[in-house]
Formats: sequence, structure tokens, C-alpha cells
Amino acid sequence: MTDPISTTLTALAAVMTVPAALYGWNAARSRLYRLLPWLFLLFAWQAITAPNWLVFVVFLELSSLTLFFFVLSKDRETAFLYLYSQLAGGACLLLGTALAARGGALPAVGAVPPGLFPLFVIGLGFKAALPGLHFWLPPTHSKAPAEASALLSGYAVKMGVFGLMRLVEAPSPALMAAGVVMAALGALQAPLQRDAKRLLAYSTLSQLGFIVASVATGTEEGRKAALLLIVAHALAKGLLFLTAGSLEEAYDTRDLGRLGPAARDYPLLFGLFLVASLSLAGLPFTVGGLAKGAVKAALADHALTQAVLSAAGMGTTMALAKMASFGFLSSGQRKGTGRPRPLPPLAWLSMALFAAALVMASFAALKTAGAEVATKNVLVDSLLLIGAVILFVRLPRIFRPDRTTPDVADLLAPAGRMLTIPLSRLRRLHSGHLTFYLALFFGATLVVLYLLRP
Amino acid sequence: MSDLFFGLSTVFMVAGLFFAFASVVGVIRFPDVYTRLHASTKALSGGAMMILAGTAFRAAAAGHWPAMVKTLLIAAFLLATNPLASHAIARACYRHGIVPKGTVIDEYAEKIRGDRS
Amino acid sequence: MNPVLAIVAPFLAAFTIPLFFVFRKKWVGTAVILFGVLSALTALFVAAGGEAVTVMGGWQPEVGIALVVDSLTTAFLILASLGFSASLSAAAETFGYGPWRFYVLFFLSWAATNGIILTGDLFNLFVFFEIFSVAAYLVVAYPPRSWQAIEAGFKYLIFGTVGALFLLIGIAYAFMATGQLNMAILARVLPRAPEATLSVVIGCLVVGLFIKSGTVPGHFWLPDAHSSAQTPVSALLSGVFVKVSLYALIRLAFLLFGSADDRVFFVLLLFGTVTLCLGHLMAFQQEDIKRLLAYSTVAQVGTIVIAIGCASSGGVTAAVYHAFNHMAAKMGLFLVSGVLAEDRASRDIAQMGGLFRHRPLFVLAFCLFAASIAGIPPLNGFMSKWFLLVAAAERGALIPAAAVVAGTVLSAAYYLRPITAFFGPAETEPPHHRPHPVTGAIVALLALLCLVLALAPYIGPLKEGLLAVGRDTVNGARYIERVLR
Amino acid sequence: MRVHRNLQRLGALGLSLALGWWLWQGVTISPFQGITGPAARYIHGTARDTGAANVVAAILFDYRGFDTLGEASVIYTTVCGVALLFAKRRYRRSSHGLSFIVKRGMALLVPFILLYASSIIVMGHLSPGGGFQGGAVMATVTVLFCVIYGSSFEAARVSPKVKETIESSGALLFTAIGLIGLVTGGAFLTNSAAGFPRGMMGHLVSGGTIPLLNIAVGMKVGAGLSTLFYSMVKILEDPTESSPPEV
Repeated sequence: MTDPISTTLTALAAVMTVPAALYGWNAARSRLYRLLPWLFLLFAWQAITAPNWLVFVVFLELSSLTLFFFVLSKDRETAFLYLYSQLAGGACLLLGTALAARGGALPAVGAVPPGLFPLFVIGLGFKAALPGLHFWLPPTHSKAPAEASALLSGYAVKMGVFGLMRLVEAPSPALMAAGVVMAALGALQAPLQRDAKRLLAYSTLSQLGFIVASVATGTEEGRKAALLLIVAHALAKGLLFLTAGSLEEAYDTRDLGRLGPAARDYPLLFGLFLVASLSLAGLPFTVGGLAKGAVKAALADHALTQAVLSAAGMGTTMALAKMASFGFLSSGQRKGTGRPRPLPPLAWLSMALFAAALVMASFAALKTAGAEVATKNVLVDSLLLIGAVILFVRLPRIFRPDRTTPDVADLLAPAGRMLTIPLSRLRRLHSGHLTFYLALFFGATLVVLYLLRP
Repeated sequence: MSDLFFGLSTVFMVAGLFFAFASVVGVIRFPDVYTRLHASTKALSGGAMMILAGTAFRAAAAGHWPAMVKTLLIAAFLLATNPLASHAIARACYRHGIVPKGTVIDEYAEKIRGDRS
Repeated sequence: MNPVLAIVAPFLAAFTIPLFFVFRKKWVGTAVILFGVLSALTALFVAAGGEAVTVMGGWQPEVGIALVVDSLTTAFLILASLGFSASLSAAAETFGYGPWRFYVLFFLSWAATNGIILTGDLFNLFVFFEIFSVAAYLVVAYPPRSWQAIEAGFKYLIFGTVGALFLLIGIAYAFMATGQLNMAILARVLPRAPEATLSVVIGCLVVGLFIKSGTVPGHFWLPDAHSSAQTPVSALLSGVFVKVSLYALIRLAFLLFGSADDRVFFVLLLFGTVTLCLGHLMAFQQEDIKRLLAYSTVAQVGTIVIAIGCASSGGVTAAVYHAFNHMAAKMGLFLVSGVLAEDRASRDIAQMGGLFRHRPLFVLAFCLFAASIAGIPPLNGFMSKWFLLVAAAERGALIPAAAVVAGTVLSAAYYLRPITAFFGPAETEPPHHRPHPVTGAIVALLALLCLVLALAPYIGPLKEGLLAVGRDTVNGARYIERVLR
Repeated sequence: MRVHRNLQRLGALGLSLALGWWLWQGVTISPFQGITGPAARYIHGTARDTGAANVVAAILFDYRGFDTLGEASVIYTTVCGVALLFAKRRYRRSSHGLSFIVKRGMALLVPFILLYASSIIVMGHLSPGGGFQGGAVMATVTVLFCVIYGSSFEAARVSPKVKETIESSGALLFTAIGLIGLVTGGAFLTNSAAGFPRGMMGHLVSGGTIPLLNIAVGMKVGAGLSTLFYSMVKILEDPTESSPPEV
């Protein structure tokens, strides 16, 4: 299927993968990992251009699998969390596809019978981190290698959104509510994090909320706005994750409380960071700003949504301000990490590629949108931006990086403990007592005979 | 001739039944393995023999000679195997350490001792 | 080629090997190999010969014993000959030809397997099940080196005997009600039997086959037997023996249980789902790699039973396809894990570190098979699960379908545990290193088979064959007409 | 604890009763309407079809001869498996047997027992009996040898290899007869249609393949049961080795 959406996303996949592959080229691990980004690219292309839901699910799963191996190289537990959540989503989608295929032909990527809509939304929700199903996202993004985080946040979650784009053909209030909650949740959580990449992860969540809300309008305009924001966010977030990864590389920590004045050591890195974060925060005339403007325009009929999204945008700005302030500018807090390590040239190259892509995207967006649209909301957007920065400066207590915030993911451990009880019961059932086994068997035989009664 | 055989067969069968009954009583009433074996072997051999002999006479009375020969053969085999089995059981019991009840003189033990020394 | 030769060839092998041992001891090995090739080829020729019906002794099907070849038979004959050949080669490498009696048992079980697959007579089915089960109990306990194996064999014996008893009761009731044993005739007259009798017949047959195939509640013997047996035997048990019982289930379900269709298939769906869940959940908790594989087999049996329970040609196609996939992958998994466990002298997953560097190819093959079983997309396991899902969706069996996809997630989880262990660091270098050329070759062939099976839906003849199996099996009238013509 | 066990027993009783009830439900006692189906064919057609006087033998070895091959193979399998699992080279220790009287008496009886066994086998198609029964009687002789003369007596005279040969030859004979039927008669185990002499009904040579198959089964069963018994005796004789060590 080829239309603007898949064409754009196909190109975006390539643009995302090349810098990510370059960034990780010389990492200290098996050389097989060099292959993974390209595999991811291949599978992503297949998924985006899939003719039917089955092919889409298959390649979506495969792309998740390649990213799983990426995460596995750094952190096992998180990798498994990621894999299970993605497989669970894939399972829902597969089941939905099978049910939709009941009539005979495989269902094309697009609208599905209304009864199956929730199943598909849940399945895609695992991928696109809808609220409640987002439990995997913050840990995975923060603990994956930087280039994998860039691909994850920049592209992998967008494939779920892509599925939603195809799925939603009529306005869906529930999905819009989910998008709003997502945006608000991400915006609330992001400025309170102390882990730089976790902060970026929540910011991703918030931006996804924008995109989902826009998709949920079910209009062509909404889809176009969402697509623009996808591109803007992917490029900006890719660059941001790479800079965060570079910080970690250099100082061996992602803890904002312990990172030092990186702007002094690496002024160029700070510059790249600024480029990305300004676009992400929605500075007018950048691709991010234009995209957000388009989203708000698409949501013109939904005033409440618009208001919440504006507030959420301030949250994003505050989060980025926090990262800039504690990660790059604050001084004297660094404890014993020694001299920063020099960054490899390939890392610089990859970040530069992202920045260039971002700038080019901004020009392209400006050109297509035209001056009138670009200047429409300049005043409001700038005020929001500045207001957020002022808020951040005036309320230093809230944003000090010395605590962690609770999230759905914290429920996983108790849930796992609850799950072990039936499991151990089941294990005790297989105790090895032959008489007990036989008794069970004869009991079950009675059940069979009962079920077969005339 | 046939009447004579028929009468004889009846006499033999009745006598056989009596012996068989006696052996059953003996098996139940006697106190230990050896005496019970005694009852079962001797009385049963006798009883079964007589019943078989009775059957043979009856077959002869009917003029069915092959049946008579077969019956007599069965009797012969029974005569050969029943004592053998009883003997084996008794010997096994003794070897197993079961002492005959109320025995005063145990010649078999003396013989075994004699064999050993 | 006369179908009976597929049964007679392995029988001849079993009867001749002792003579070789007595008169020409040196030739035992050669004889085993030649007979293996002969048996496999005969079965394949019979399978290739197309549909055929023959009655023993030249009688009519009513009084004699009929052997029937149709597309389902063909599929399972091919499956059995592939599985037995692979296991035979692995066994020849593992045991050598010293324990020649093992090969006698092996060929006997082969003959019995082919007999079960070919026979069209209910009592004859039972007789072959007996040979097959007795041989299975014994090969599980071989060699009697540990109590564990003997206990497993004993447990299998007890359960198998109970299963055989149920089969016999079912057959006896069927005979009592109709006076017939030929399956085609029974298919006609059994529905006329009183309802109560029919329910007992079906119940007993289904429960008996549940035990033989390792479906819950008759699965208790399976993990012990599969994990304590020697590697080639485990592979055979999982790859072929379980499938043969499932074949009988398919055949009887679609031929005999006609008038009670819905109830029977509901029972199959229900117990299939329970089996699937239980198998996956238990496999999830195992520390012993072979026990993990054994419980995974339980789960896959559940999958196939669900597929049968879909009661449609698509379901049967999925069942047969999945049986093939599971045969290829699980045999490979057992063979590889046998080699790796021998290297480590332990079957504990935690101690399997560093084996990737030690035996990279075997470990890669393990990954392929595991991915196939777990249902990672382009591989054969995924394909058959997809067939199954569509069949289940058409039947409207939502919960079984959901269980199947959830099981996919779980199985990916527990198969990743040994895999990450293999790739992980090693505490010590593996103490053993014995080359396994034959096992390696078999594993490679099985991996190839997995890949070919993955492409089966795209290869015209294979796809047509699979679909034909489903179509023909569901169409009981066709079978009856062919046998009684 | 005892309450617990009693509860268990009660549960088992309940299960058995429930299962028995269900099975009883299925028993159909239909009014006798004459014999129908294959049974009628067996009863009325045996003499015409096979020429055997014994209907049971005709069913076992002709109509359903293939089942019999299977059943004999079950025994063959068991024998082989037991011999495989209990494989020991020779007897560690043999009893000396029973007393002189028994030994001598037995020596006189053995020929007759063998004669009896042979008659059961060979006349299987004429009178009650057949390969399975005769073979079992034949095997009794070897069991008696073990009991009366000690376990090593028999092995010294009839080597296990001979028994192996007899057993396998019996099985092969069965299969070969079946294959002859396949070649000349068109189907496995074809009887008179394959050219086996039909004979006169009631005579020793009658029934076509049935007597031959009886002999084959007799060989298989007799030698097999004997091997089975001796394999187990070997295990019993040596209590120290009966428990395998933990690996």
C-alpha cells in the first residue's frame, strides 16, 4: 500500500536507521550487532508497506525482536520486559487478525469490524504505549543502548501509531481520551525524573499522546498533522537520545544529579542538544513547532483536548530545560567520575546527520506550510515556551533530581509475585504420586463422560 | 458284563467321593503343614484314583474304549505327579525351618546332620 | 505397493535381527541400517502409491482386517518414516549396535506405528497400540542405569495400561452395540446405537487416546518419560509416538463420533486448551532442559488437540501441519539438548553457560528450532499456528485461540532461558568434547525440514496436499465409500 | 493422618462407583435377534471358507490372522524388552534343585508334557487349543526345569541363543506365510486362495495355513515365555545387582 503516510514513514525509517547504525558501529560487543539496525530497517519497511494485517503483525514482531536483542546486550531484565510486552501486543493483533480473517481473505491494513476494534487497539496499544500499557516504555528506553533507544522512541513506537492511523477511520473519543491522558501523564512525569534517558522516555510518551489524540480525530487533517509530528518527534528524539547516550558514554552515568557541566567539556554536544530540544519543545518555525501547530489546528473542535495538550507542551519544555540545566550547565555536583572520555568520531557524525535532517525537515515543513500558517500562533507558542522556562527557574525545589516517581511499572513486581502462587500450586499438583495422578485422571474421565452425556 | 461294569463304577465313585471328603476334612482339621499334606496327598490320590477308575468302568460299560484308556492314562499321570508335588512341598517346608508339631524323633534332621559331617 | 508391506518390513527387521545376532554377529549393524532404509522406503512408497484399500486374507472388509491408505494416512506415514529414520541414525551413533535388542524394539514400534496409521479396523488398532505401547515403556526405561528412568517407565506402564484398558472397553462397547469392528462399517452403524452406549464408547476411546497422546488429564507420564529417556528415544517419543495417538484421535473423531459431533469436539477444545495452558505454565517453571522440552511437548499436544477440536477441514490441516512442524523442531531440540547436556554432564539450564562458543552450530540450530516451536513469525511453527488460529476463529472458539496466542508469548519466554544461558558466560570449560557427526547431520536435516515446512504454504503441491488432508479427513462418507466399494 | 487416608479411600470408592455407574449406563441388553454381522459369517461360513473344524482357530488365524501376528508380537516385544532391561551375562548362583525323587519323577514326565504341548499346537485347528496355549505349556517345561533342577540346568542344555533362534524363526515363519499369501493370493495371509492345501475337514492336514500359523505362534510363544522367565530369574537370583545405582 503506498500513500503519503507509508511513503513518509518508509523514508523516515531510513533516515533514522543510518545514524543509529553509525552510532553503534564501534560499540564494544559482538559484530553481529552491526547487522541489527539494518535488519530493523528491513522489517520496518515490510511492516509499513504491508498489504494486510498479518504481514504487518509478522514484521512488527520481527522488528521488535531485533530491538529486543539490542536491549539484551545491555540489560537482560528490561529486554525480557520489552519482549513480553511486545509479544503480548503482537498476540492480541494476531488473534484479532485471525478473527477478522474468518470470512476467508486476509484483512487489509485498515479499518476492521467494529467488534474487533478494541482488540486491535489493545494490541497496537502495547506497541504505541497507550496509558496503562506503557509500563515497558520508560525502563526500556532508559536502559537500552542509546542507538536502540533512538530507534525505539523514534520509530518502533511510531509503527504502533501507524497501525492506529490505518485503523481509525472515524472519530474515536476513547482513543482521544487515551491520547490526552498519555500526553498529560508524560508531561507530568518527565520533569520529575532523575535519569536523563528516562526523562526523555516520558517526554516520548507525552509526544505520543499528541500524535494519538490527533489520529483519534479520524480526519485526514488529523492524520497529516500526526504524520508531521511523527517525523518531527522522531528526528528530535533520535538526536536527543544520542546526546544522552553520549553523556553516558563520557561520564558513565545517566543520573542528572551526578552529571556535570557537560557544556564546558563538549560545547558542540550542547549545541546539538539545543537544536533538538528546541524543535521538540515546539519553537516556532521549527518542524516541531509547525507540527504542534498542525495538531492543534486538527483538534480545533476539541477545546479541552487542545488546552490539555498546551499544558502538556509546557511539561515537555520544562523537562528539556531540566535536562539542559542539570545535564549540561550545572557545575560542581559531579562526584568522582574522573575525566570525561572522548567521544568517537562516528558518534559525532551520526548526531550531525540527525541535526542536519532536523534542519532540513524544518525548512521543508516551512516551505510546504507557508508563512501564514507558520506565523499564526507564534505569539502564543513563544509565550508558552517562555512561561515554561520561567516556571522551571522559579520552582527549583520540584525539579531537583533527587527522587524517583512511581509508575505502572512498579505494579509489575507485586503482580509477578501474585502470579507465582497459582504456578506453585500447579507444580505441587505434579508431585509424582501415582495414585493421586490416577485419581485425578479418573475424575477427569468422569467429567468427559458427563460432558458427552446424551 | 456292562451291568457289572456299571455297578463297579458306581461303587468306585462313591468310595472315591468318601475319600475326597475325608481329605477335605483332614486339610481343614489337621494342625500343621505336614499332616495336612498327608491328608491331601493320600486321601486325594486315593479319591481321585477311585473316581477316575469309576469313570473308566463307566466308559467301558458304554463300550467307549478310547475314553477308558485316556482316563486310565490320566490316572497314571496323577499317580505320578501328586506324590512328587507333595514331597517337594514337604521338603521345602522342612528346609524352610518349619518343625513338625509334637515330633519327638526327627530322623530327617539326623540324616542331614550325618550328610554334613 | 501393497500397504501391508509398510508394516511387514519393520516386522521382518525385528524378527531377523536376533538371527543375525545369533549367526552373524558382525552383520547386526549393517542389518539395522539396511532394514531402517528398507522400512523407511517401503513406507514412503506406500505413501506415494496413493489411495488404496486392501483386506488381509482376501476377505471382505466386514470379516477381515482392512488396511486403508488415504491422504491423512499418507501424511502420517511420511511423518513416521522421517521421525523413525532420524531417531534410528541418532540411536546408532549414541548406543552403537551392542544392545541389538533395542533395535528389535525400535523396529517393532515402527511396525506398530505404521500399523496404527494404516489399519481400518478398530480392534487391530488396539492390537498395534499394544505393541507400540509395550515397546515404548521398555525403550523409555532403557538403559536401566538409574531409578529415575525405571520409575518413568513404570509410570508410563501404569498410565499406558489404564489407557489401553479404556480403549479396550470402548471397542468392546462398540462391538457389543453393533457387532462390527471395521471402522468404515462402524461409522455407518454406530450412530444407530443407543445414545448411552455411544457416549460410553466415545468417552472411553477419547480418554484412552488422551492418555496415549499425553493430553491432560493423561499427561502425567509424559514429562517423566520424555525427560528420563535417552536422547534418541526422547526425540522419537516427542516426535512420532505422541503424533500417532493424535492421528488415531483425528481418524476416530471424524469417522466414528459423527452423531455426537458437537459434544466430542467441545471436549477436545476444552481439554486441548487446558493441556496447552498447563504445558506452557509447567514448562515455564522447569530447571531441567529436557523436562522443559517435555512440558513444551504437552503444550504442543494441546495445540494439536485444539486444532482437531475445531472440527473443520482447516482444523485438520492445521493439526497435521503442526504435527509435522512439531516433529521436526522438537526432535531437533531433543537431539541438540542431548548433545549439550552431555557436554556439561548436567541437564540443569543454569549450568549451560558458554556452550555457544563450545558448539556454535548446535546452539544456532537450537535457536532455530526453539523459534520455530515458539512461533516466531516466518518459521513453520508460526505458519501452522496461524492456520490453527483461522480455523479456531471460524469455529468461533475464542478462548482456545486466545490461549494459543498467549501460549506463544509464554513459550518464547521459556525458550529464551536456555538460549540466553547458552550465549552467556561460562564458569568452566565444558569437560567433554565428543564429535557427533551423525547427530549433527540429522540436526542439520531437521533444520532444513523446518525451513521447507515454513515455505509449505507457498509451495503448490505441499499446500495442496495439506489442504487435501483436511478435506478428505472431514469427509467421512468418502472414506466409507472407498473402503466398502 | 488416618482420617486423611480414610478420606482418600472413600474418595477412591466414590470414583470407582461413579465410573462403574457410567459404564453400566452404556450396557445395552437388546433382545436377542439372532446372530448378525461378521459373527454370523464366522459361525456359518468357517467350514466352507477355511476348512477348519475349530471356529475360534479360524477366526484367530485366518479371518483375523493379522491381529494374531500383532498379538504374538506383543509377547515378542515383551520378551525382548525384558531381556534388554534385565540383561545379565549369566547366573551368579544357582540352586541345586529339589530332591532326587522329584528330579527322577520329573525326568519321566517331561516327554509326556512336551507331547501334550505339541498336540495342543498341532491340533489347534481341530480341537480347543492352538499356538498360544501349546506354547505356554511348552514354556512350562522350562519353568519346571528351573524349579526342579536349578536355574543353570536349563541354560546349560538349551542355550538362550537356541531359544532366540526358535522364537525369531517362528515369527519369521508367520510373516513368510503371510507374504506367500501376498504373492500368490493377492493379499497378506491369504489362506486357501493362495494355494495352501485345503485338506479334508476334520483331518490333521486341513485348514490350509491355520496349522502352520499355529506352529509358528507356538514356537514364538514357547521360546518367548521361556526367555521371559529366565530373564526374570536372573534378576531374582542376584539381589545385590537388582537395584541400579543412581547416576
